[in-house]
Amino acid sequence: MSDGDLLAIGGLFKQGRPTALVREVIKADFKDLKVSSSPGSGFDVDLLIATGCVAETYCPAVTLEERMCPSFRHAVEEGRIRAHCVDALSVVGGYLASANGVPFQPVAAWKGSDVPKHNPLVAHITCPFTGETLFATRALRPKLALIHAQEGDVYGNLRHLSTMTYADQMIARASDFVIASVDRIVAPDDILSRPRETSVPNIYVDAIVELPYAAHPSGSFPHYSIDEAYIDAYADLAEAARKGAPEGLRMFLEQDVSGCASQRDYLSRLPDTRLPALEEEARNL
Amino acid sequence: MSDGDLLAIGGLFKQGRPTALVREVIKADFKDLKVSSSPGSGFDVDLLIATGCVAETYCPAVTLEERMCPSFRHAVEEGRIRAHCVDALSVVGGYLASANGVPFQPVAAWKGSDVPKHNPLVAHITCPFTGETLFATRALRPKLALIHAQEGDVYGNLRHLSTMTYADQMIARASDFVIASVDRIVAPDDILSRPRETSVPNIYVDAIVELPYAAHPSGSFPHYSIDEAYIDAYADLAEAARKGAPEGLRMFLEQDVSGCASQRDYLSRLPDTRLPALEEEARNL
Amino acid sequence: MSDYSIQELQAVLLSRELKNGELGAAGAAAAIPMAAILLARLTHAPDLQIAGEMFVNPNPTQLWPSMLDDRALGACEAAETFLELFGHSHRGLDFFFHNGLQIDAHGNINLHHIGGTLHEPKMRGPGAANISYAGQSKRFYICPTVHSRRNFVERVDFITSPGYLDGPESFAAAGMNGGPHLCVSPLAVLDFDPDTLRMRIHSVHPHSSVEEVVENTGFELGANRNVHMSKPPTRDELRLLREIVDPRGYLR
Amino acid sequence: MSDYSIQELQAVLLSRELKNGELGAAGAAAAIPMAAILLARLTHAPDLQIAGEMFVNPNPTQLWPSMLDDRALGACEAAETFLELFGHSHRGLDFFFHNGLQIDAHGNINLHHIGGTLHEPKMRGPGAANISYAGQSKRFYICPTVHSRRNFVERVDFITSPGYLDGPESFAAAGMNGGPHLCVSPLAVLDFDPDTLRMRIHSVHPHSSVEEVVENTGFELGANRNVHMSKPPTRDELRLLREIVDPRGYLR
Repeated sequence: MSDGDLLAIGGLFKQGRPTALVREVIKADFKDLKVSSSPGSGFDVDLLIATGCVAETYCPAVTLEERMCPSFRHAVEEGRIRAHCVDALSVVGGYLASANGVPFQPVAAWKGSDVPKHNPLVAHITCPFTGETLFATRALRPKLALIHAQEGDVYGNLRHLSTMTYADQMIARASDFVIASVDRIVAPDDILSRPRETSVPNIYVDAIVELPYAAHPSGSFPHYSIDEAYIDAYADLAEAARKGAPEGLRMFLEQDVSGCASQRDYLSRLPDTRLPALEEEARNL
Repeated sequence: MSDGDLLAIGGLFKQGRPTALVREVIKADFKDLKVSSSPGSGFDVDLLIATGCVAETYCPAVTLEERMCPSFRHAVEEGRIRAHCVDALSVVGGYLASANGVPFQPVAAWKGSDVPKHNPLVAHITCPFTGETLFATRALRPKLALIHAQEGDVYGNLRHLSTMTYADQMIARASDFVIASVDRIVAPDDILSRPRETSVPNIYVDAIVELPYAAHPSGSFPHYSIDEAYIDAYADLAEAARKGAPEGLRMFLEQDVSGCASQRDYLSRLPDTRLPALEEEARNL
Repeated sequence: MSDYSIQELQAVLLSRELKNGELGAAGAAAAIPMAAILLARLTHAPDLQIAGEMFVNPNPTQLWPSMLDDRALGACEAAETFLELFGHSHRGLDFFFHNGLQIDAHGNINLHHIGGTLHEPKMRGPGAANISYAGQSKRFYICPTVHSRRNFVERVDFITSPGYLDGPESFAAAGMNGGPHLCVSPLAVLDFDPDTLRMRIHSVHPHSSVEEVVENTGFELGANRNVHMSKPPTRDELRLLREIVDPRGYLR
Repeated sequence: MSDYSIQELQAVLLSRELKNGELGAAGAAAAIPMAAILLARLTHAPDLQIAGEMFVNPNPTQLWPSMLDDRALGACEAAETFLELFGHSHRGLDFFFHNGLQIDAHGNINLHHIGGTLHEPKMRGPGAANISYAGQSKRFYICPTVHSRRNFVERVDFITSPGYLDGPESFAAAGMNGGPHLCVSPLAVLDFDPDTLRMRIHSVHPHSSVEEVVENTGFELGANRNVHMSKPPTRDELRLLREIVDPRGYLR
């Protein structure tokens, strides 16, 4: 990946996000990245924006759900990033077109919304069969996709154990290069014993890495739940930065991102009880 | 379903075909049906043609693989049916468009082949982004789809246990009405315990029926393998009919289709050792 | 005095709207709608189907703030992905739920920006993951957790998810069907005048009044001669809501 | 005299063509190609990937007549569907295999009809499930089980899967790349003259002769000064083929 390329992030909102890999992208100091995701994103996209490596977002929703993403909001309001006006069907349609190997995907929705009027991914098209006018959404081909799954083998076969798997398989098929983090590497024979459960075959995965709590602070079900406290603490600092007090956020980014040489460093900064509590919560759902 | 409607059949070649349901369609005496399938079909489509209820096929390949489908060949050569010149991408693209809720699917392949020149499902279209000329394939919306899965619950949640699941989920999503046969009904709690293994959710299935060996003579892995002997015996009779001796085929159709009031009747006509041997073969793969 | 919370009342009022055999869903940040769906399934609509958001018929053991992560699902009948959601978004559902930074007199929803322009906004909102269920579904419900002159405005600054646009003519001109059926706010149930497709008071919650609703609404509410009081939760509804749907009291 | 069958020889010759790290597949009725792939994986190409036909890296315990049912798969790394096949068919594979009712001088494949027209054929063929791997893949191999004047014709009656069309000009005009690399028939290995893109004899199988090949080919074969004898299976190749790939002797 180079400066200015499109980066796609797997997962959805606060679940299954390859956050450890996102921190590595931040540390690699890329500039002017374009960022996409499944249609729902939040913490990690906000973190990327807070560190200044993002120029454009193709994210339908950027939100922490109970509250807004402060760095996203701040950067858009100050004109530092271009938050393209896109929605689920244009982004998913874009991945689908790319995965399918075609240059666009037809969309026959969006009546009445202002979103398609401003959406740079869409154009009008006429159906050659019915004559109706509908939309086309442009194929989205991320240069690099980061994906998180619960399990995988050394060949890169991924297995999601969560109920929802979002757009991860589609993003993997749509992208030039795919790096996956997994909570644990399993034996190839384990993958062979249940082929229908492989959620992303190795033919779409270029590199795989086992990293403990690689999704933290997002959840990786059924292994560990969402660290709402961590996300909230970040959001408080980012909100303070938006309101003119950037010091806390700067220190957070130094300590939790640039200052962590390894995932072990990163995890060691969490309160001792945190990870067991997140595992406990996931077990009890 | 009415005379002239499009019927879609799940499975692929000699596997996962809802053959018992196909025999019921034959007994219901529809006329002038249009038939589609996953891109690979054989015995059941040939049977439908042999009984005279088919006017048009939208089947890329109609073959028994080691030999041709005699009734298909005979009917096309005599001009009794229209075998539309379609391929996998036009049919799969048609199901995909219908499942997606859009009127067509772009296709950017087919260079050099004569198939798209004769394919009634396709038209040219220009990409509004790249300016390139490519193809559009028309949404295919079957009136009735017949699907076979190994397991399902009373609500119609289906679970395929075979490795390949062809286009079954897509056909179910693309069709107006879906009837599924399963080898066994499982408890709803069994489905709830493994949601990611539900291959076709009940929201796409209108009716489900448990029928022993509902896929026979096609295979339903891992429960029972393909009855090549049965298919061969049929093909010999159909080939004789093509060559001017229709009596054997007529008797076969009477005895194995119209003369069978129930699946039990049908199965009782098989040699006693047949089904155990097919189960044994499936177990030993 | 009431022995139920406002959010519980909203959930109960919405639950009564859902019919047995229908199929619908709620999106992110949707505790009230999810409670409504689950309660309806326990009362009059046992065969209600919950689908369209990448899971089929979840059975959560408690409410969570979001419906869009595994915490809130419990055992499901099936898992889907954004591929299937793409299809659902075109075919639409029987019902869906929306909320917004701004809600206007015609039920349009804004989640993109307030003030300024889209790319030079005074305030930038989160955007919306999926804008298509509003326009493609048979009907939707608006269920804000705030009812004030700030979020109930005459015209949204940006139509993220469309309601009745500028009324019957523009709605028809856009080729639309469905639209918002009711808005169940913390103060009242608002419906839409069939002639103007503008919001009017359908019923006022027991703890509120017509005056309070008018006072807190930033546009002129259509006249409706039949304003009555919103029917509070029955003992049974409240019991099921608290014992089974929301045992942790998220809505309290 | 040979201690291997013709089909075994075809499988071995094809296996030597496949390179480590490549990704490819075979379709229905493809025992010879599948044997070639599996043998290559056991010899010089351990990281060969088998994908594109709804399964990823199968491990069959024996050969079967078809590759497109579960019998022939054994344990796989992943299962796919026609959705993913749609994408593979556009991106193409590193290699694929084709056979046909007719094969012509430029490597075009016909599975639709012989004689008459498409809808009034003298003989109707089975059609083809997927015609796109020929045009989209980096290269493909033609591996017929018969070599006669009946199936090796100057020009196919219908191009189901394209080879080099009518030669370099028409191939370029159609915007095509890739194309048939070799035809490994029961009598010989045929390659394509780079100038004309017509088939010529590359090597003749030990049990055959240039004369027999010419006699059984319904078109004029291009000249090739370097015709040699196809290299028979080594002891090791034959052992692996018979002990591991095809223990039931399907190819014998």
